[in-house]
Amino acid sequence: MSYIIRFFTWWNRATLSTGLWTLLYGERVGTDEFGNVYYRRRGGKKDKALGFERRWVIYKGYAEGSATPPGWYGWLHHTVDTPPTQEKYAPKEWELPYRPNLTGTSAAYHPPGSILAEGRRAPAGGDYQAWTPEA
Amino acid sequence: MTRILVDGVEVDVPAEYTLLQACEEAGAEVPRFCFHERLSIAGNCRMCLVEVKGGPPKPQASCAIAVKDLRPGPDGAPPEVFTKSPMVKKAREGVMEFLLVNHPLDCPICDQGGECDLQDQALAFGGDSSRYAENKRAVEDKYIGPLVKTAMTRCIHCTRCVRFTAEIAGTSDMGAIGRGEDMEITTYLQTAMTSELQGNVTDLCPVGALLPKPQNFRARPWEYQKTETIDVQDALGSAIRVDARGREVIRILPRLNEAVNEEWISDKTRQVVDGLKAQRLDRPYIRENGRLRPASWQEALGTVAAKTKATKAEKIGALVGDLAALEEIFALKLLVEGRGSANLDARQDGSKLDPRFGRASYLFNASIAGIDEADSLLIVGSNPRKEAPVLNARIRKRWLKGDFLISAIGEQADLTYDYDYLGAGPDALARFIESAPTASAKRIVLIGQGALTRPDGRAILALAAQAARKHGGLSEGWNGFSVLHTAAARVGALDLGFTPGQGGLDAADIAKAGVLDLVFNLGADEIAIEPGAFVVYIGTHGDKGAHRADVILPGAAYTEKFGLYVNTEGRVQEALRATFPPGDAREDWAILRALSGALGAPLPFDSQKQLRAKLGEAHPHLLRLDQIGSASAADLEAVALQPATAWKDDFAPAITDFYLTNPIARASATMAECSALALDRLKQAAE
Amino acid sequence: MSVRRLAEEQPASFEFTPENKAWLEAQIAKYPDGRQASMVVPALWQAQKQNDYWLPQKAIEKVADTLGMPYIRVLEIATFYTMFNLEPVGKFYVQLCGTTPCMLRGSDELIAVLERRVGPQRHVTADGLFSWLEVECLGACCNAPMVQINDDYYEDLTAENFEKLLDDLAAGRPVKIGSQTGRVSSEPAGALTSLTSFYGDGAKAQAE
Amino acid sequence: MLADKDRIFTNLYGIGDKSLAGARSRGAWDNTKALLALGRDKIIQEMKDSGLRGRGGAGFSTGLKWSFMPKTPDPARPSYLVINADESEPGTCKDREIMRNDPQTLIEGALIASFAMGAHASYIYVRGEFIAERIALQKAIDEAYEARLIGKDNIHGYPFDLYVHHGAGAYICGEETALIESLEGKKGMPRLKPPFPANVGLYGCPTTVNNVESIAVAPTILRRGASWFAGIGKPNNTGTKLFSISGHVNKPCNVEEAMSIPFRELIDRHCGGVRGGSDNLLAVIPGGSSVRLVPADQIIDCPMDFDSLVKLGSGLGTAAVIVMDKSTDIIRAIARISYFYKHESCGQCTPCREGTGWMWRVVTRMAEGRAHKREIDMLFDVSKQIEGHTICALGDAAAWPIQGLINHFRGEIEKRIDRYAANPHPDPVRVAAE
Repeated sequence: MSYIIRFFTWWNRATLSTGLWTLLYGERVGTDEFGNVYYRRRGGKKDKALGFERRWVIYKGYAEGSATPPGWYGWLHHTVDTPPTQEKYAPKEWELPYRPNLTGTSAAYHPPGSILAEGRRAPAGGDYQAWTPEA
Repeated sequence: MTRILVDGVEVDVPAEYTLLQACEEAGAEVPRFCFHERLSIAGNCRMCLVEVKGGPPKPQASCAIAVKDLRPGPDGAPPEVFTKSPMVKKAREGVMEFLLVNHPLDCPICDQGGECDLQDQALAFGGDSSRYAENKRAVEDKYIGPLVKTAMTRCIHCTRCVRFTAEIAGTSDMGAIGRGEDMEITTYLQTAMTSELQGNVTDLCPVGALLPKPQNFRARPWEYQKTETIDVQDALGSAIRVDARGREVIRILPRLNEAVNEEWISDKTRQVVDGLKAQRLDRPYIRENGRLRPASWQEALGTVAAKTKATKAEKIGALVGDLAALEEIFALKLLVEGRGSANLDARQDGSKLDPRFGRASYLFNASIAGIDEADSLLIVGSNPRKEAPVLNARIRKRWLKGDFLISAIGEQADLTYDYDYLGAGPDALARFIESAPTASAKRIVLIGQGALTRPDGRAILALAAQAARKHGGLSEGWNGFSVLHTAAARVGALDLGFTPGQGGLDAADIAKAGVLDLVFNLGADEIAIEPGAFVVYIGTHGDKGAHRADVILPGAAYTEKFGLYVNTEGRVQEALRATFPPGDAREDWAILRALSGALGAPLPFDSQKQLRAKLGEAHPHLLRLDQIGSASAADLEAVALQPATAWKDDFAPAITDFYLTNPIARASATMAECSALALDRLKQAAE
Repeated sequence: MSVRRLAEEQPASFEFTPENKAWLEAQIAKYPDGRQASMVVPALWQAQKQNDYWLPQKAIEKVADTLGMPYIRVLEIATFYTMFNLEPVGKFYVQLCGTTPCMLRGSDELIAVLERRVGPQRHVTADGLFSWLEVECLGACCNAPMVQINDDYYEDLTAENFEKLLDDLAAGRPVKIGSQTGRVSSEPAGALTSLTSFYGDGAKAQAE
Repeated sequence: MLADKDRIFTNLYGIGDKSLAGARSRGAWDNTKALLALGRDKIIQEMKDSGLRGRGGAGFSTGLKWSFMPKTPDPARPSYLVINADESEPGTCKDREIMRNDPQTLIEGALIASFAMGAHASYIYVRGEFIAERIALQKAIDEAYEARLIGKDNIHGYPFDLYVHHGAGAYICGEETALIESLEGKKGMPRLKPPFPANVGLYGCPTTVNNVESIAVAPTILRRGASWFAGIGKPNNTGTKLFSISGHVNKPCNVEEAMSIPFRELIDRHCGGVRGGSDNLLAVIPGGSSVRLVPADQIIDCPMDFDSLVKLGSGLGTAAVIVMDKSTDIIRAIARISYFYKHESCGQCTPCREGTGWMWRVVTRMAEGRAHKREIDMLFDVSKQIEGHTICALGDAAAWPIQGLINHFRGEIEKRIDRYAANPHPDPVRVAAE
C-alpha cells in the first residue's frame, strides 16, 4: 500500500527519483522528533548549481513545509551549519513542543464565536438577571 | 446681521457670532476640540485656526473672535475669512501633530474609538505621519467617581470637563493642576465628583480620557442599535438615545432638545441602565400558602379574573406608579371603572394636586425653556437639584446671566447657585405673599412635591397661587405658577383623570388595611399596601410592590415598550422600544387587555394603535406629540381664592435619596454605589 | 518641572497664627469687595512661610475656606506656581538659578558643589539643614551666578565663596546677603562708568 | 555717551540715599502737582510725543496705550493701572534695581499714569522671588503715604491708592493678561484677545498693564519735556534705556544709556569689553532670552534699538544683553533656554504645551550630537508651527531662540552630530535639572 502511494503521489515522503538521488548522493545527517530525515550531499560537496552544499529533507508521510522544527529549519536554510542533533540545546521550561501548522486540520485554531469552533458563543453579556421571590 | 465672506461664500450672521459659527453657517467645516456651544470659550486647543484677510499674518482662532471684531476691508467690503487656504491647512496639521505627540496610539483598546473627535479630525485635518521620536508622556489615571473612568494619558487638555463642572454643574469639582506639559486634569485629591450631572463630562470629552465607567469595554459604537426615546427617571422627560447591543441596553446618551434638557442628562438617567437588567420580573407569579410560585400567564390571569369577579366593585381599587405610560394608565382606568369602582389614584406620594382644579394647577406652566425668560424665581418646598438636576442646571444658567433673584422656602440645600433663604415652612410663604423682596414682572413660583404631599397640600397650593398672582407670577402672556413633579407618569395620570372618582378612595385609603379586597397595583412601589387586600402587581422589578403582591404580572420597562408620557410642563412625548421585555414579560397595556378578556369584558381595542385612537377620542391633546396642551391661567385664579389655612410644619424634602427614587434605580448597582458615596459625603459634612 | 504632588506625610491640621490671621485680614482690604480670591497667592505664601517653607494639604484647605474658594481652585494655584513647595525642604532651602545667563557665568560649578554637599535635588540632608532645587531665572543676571537661600539672594558666586557661604550658614555664622564680591548691586565691578558725577567712582560704597 | 544729567535713574545702583528724602533730593516728587495740572490729554500727548516705547519687551507706544483707556468714568467699572514687575525674562534684571534702589520714581510715575488714565487704584505685581525688593518697595510706598504724596486724601488732590501684589514663580505671569488672571487669584493663564485689557481687564474693568521702567520714566519725561526725551537716540527709538548686560563680559552690569548706542560702545564703555577681547565674541542675545540670537559680526557695530535689531531678525526686547564668547557651547546655551520655556509654559494651549517639550528634547539631543541632520529642518519646522499659533507670545518666544540657533549655527549643530556619529557615547549632556 505504502509502495503504491509512494509511486503515484509526490506529496508523501519522497518520489522515486528523489529517493534514488538520495540513495546515490545523499548523506544522512539526522532525524527530528517527527521522523523526518535530513540529508546533505555526501561529504558536503558543493553543488554546482547552488554554489554551496545542498541540503534536503524527506518527510515522514505527508510533505508539509512547516513540519520541520525550528532547529532543523535553520540548518536546512543554511542559517546554521551545525545540525540540531549535534547541538546541546536544552529547551527552556516555558517552551512548548513545536507543532506544525495546523491550518486546515481539525485541530486548527478557531476564535471564540467562530461557527467552526466547538460549543456555542456566549450571549452578548448577562442579558438580564431575573428576580426570584425570597423563600 | 453682519455680512462676511467665508471661502468666497457670502453669509449674513449676527454680529455676536464667533467666526467659527459664521464659518459653519457658510458651510465650511472647522475642526475644534475645546469649543462647545454651551461652555465658555477657552480658545486653547488651537484647532479652529482660520485665516483672516487683512488681519495679522498669522492664523486666528476662530472660536475666540466675534464677527463684530473683524474690520471690514477697504471700501467697506465685508471681512473675508479662509478656512481652506494653505496657511490654514498647514497650521491645522501642525496643531494636530502637537496634539498627537503625547497622545497614546491605543485606539484599538480605547472605548472612544469610533466616536472620537480626535480620531475623526486627525483623519480629516491631520498629517499622514508623526515626526515625534521622543518618549511619549504617561499620566497617572485618576479616580474621579464611580461614573467616570479616566485614562488621563489620552487627555488633550481641552478643559471642557473643567468648564462643565464649574459653569453648568456649578460644583467646581474638576481642575487642571500643574502646568505646561505636566498639566493634569483631576478632582481635588482624587475625590469623587459631587454633581448629579457629572456623567455629561464623558460626552463632552473629545477623546477617550473620560469614559463612562459602567460601560467600560462593553461594546463598540458601531455595534449599537440606537433608539431615540425619552427618559422617565424624573418628570422632565429628557431626550435620550438608548444604545442596545443584542437584547441588552448598554448605555443611555442625551439627545438635543432645547425645550427640555438642552443636551444634558442626569446621572440617574444615564447610568440607571444596569437596573434594567437586574431584579427583573420575567414570569407571572401566584402567591400560594404565603409563597410566590411561578405560574403561566393563563393561570395567573385566570386567578386575577376569578378574584375580580368575586369582589364587589366598591371593594376594588387601583394604584398607578411613577413610571407608567399613558396607555396602561388609560387601560387600567377603563378596566377598573368598567367594574364600577371609583377607587383610583396615581398620587402614591399623597400629593394634593387634582385635575378638578384645572390643568394649570398641576403643570410647570412657565415651561422649562421659560426659565430663560423669567426675571425671578421663588422655590417652595423643592430641591430642584435632586428632583430635576437638568432643570436645576437651567436655573443656574439663568442665574449666571445675572439679574435673577432666587428666593427659596423649604429645605436649605446647596443648589449650586445663591438664593435668598426665606424660611422653612408655610409661614415664610405667607410672609412672601405679604411683601415680596423684589418687584418682578416675570416671576416663576416653583412648587415642589415637598410642599404638596402634606395633608395641607391643598392650602399650600392655594398660597402658592396667591403668591404667583400677587407678585408677578401671573400676568398677560406669562404664567409663572410651576409645579415641579418628581414622577414621569404623574402629569399623564392627572391628565387622564386617574384620581378618585365620585366617592372614591385616594391612595392612602386604598393602601389602608381592611378597606379594600382587591387592589390593582400598576408599578406603585413607593407606597406600602397594608395587609388584607388581594394585590395584583403589574410591574417590572422585584421591589416593594412585588413583595406585597398576591399575583405578579410582569410588565415592560420604559425602554421596552412604545408609550406616551407627559412631562412636568405638560409636554406629550413618546418613548420607543429599544429592546424587548425579558422572558415572559409583556407590554403593560397588553396585559390589561388580556385580563379584560379573561374577565369576559374585553377592552375596546386589540392593538396599541386602536388604544391610542380611543385615548385620542377622550383626550385629544394627549396625541399631539411634543406639544404642551392648553392650560388656563384662569383656573389658578380660582385656586388662589380657595381657603388656605396651612400648618406650621416645615416643608420636608420630596426626595431623600436622589439615586434611589424608583424600582429601576434601586435595582442598579451603579446607583447604589453613587448613593452610598453621597451618603458618606453627607456624613462627613455633618462631622 | 515635573508633576507636582502633595507630600505623602501631612500634618494633621493647619491654623494661621494670630499675627498672620490679622495680616491676612488687613491684606484682603487691598482688593475690591468680593475679590478676596486675589489674595490666594499671598495667603498661600504666608502659609508656606509659617510652615517651614512648605505647603501642607491642610493649609491649602484653610486658605480655600478663608477666601471662599473651591479646594480644587486653590490646589490648582499651589501646583501651578513653582514657588510653593509641596514637600518639606531643608532649613536652608537653596534655589539655584541655572538659566542661560547664570549658566554662562558658571552655575554648573555651583551645581557640582550642591550635588557633592547636599545630594540630588529635593533631597533634604540628614541634619535637615539643606535642600536644593534648580530653578529658572531669578532676575539677577548681572550678578550671575547666584542662588536664593530662603528669602535672600546671594550673588556673584564662585565655587569657593559658595562653599564658604554654605559653611557659614551651616555653622550659624552671619553671612552677607547680596553680592559676595563686594558689589553694592548691579553696578560694574570696580569703578563706576556712569553716575560718576553723583558718586565718583563708587569705590567707597563698594568697599563698605 | 549719555551724560549723567540726562540719566533718569540717578540712584540705580543704590549707592545714594534710598529713602523718600534721598529721592526728593534727586528731584523726585518735585512739584508733581504741576505735572498733574497739565491734564489727562496733555500728559498722554506728551507721552506720545516723547516717543517712549514700552520697556517690557514689545515696544508698543506707551502714550498710545494710555489713550485707549475710557475717557468717561463708570463707577461700576473703575479703571485700573497694573504695573508689571514680574521681571522674569532671562537676562533681565533692571526693574529690580528700580524697585529696591529708586522706588520713588516708580511711585510718582504710578500716580501720574493713573491720573492720565483716570485710575484711582493701581497694583504693582512683583514676582514672588523678589522678596527683599517687595519689602523695599512697600517701605517706599508707606513713606509716600505718610508724606501724603499718594493716598485717598493726598496733597495732589487726586485720590490714588497703590498696592503691592506678588506672584509665586511663574514666568508667564509677565504676560499682561496672565498677570491680570494671577492678580484675580487664578492660574496665570493668558486670556484671549480681544477683548483687550483696556476694555475688559482686571475684575472685568478697563485696565492698562505697563512695565515698571515705562512708568518710572514718565515723571522725568513730563518734567523735562517730550522733546528732551525724543532728542535722545534715533527717531522712533528715542530716550534712555536701562541695559542689563550679562554673560561673558568682563564686568556685567545694569546701565542706563541712550537708545541706539552701538553694541561695541555699550560693552566697552560699561562692561570692560567682551571676555578675551572683541574678537572672542561668538554671539549675542540682545533682548532677553526670547529674541533670536545675533552672531558677532552682525551685532558688533549695530545700534542697540528696536528697529535696528529687528532688521537683524532679532529684537531689543527688554534690552537684556546676553553676551556669549567663543568658549560657549552655543547649542547647550539655547537648549537651556528651551528648557526654560518648557518649564514656564502654562499648558493652556496645545502648540506651546506640547511643542516646547518637544523642541527642548530635540535640541538637548543636538547638544550631545545624538540626532540626525534631517532633524534640524524638522526642529525648525516645529518651531514655525508653534510660532503664531498660540494665545500669547510665549509660543513665539520659545520658537525664536531655536530659529536663531538654526539660522546662524547650523554648521555647529551638524559638526556636533558628525562628531557624535563618529564616536557615540552614552553620557548625556546636562542641560537642566529634571
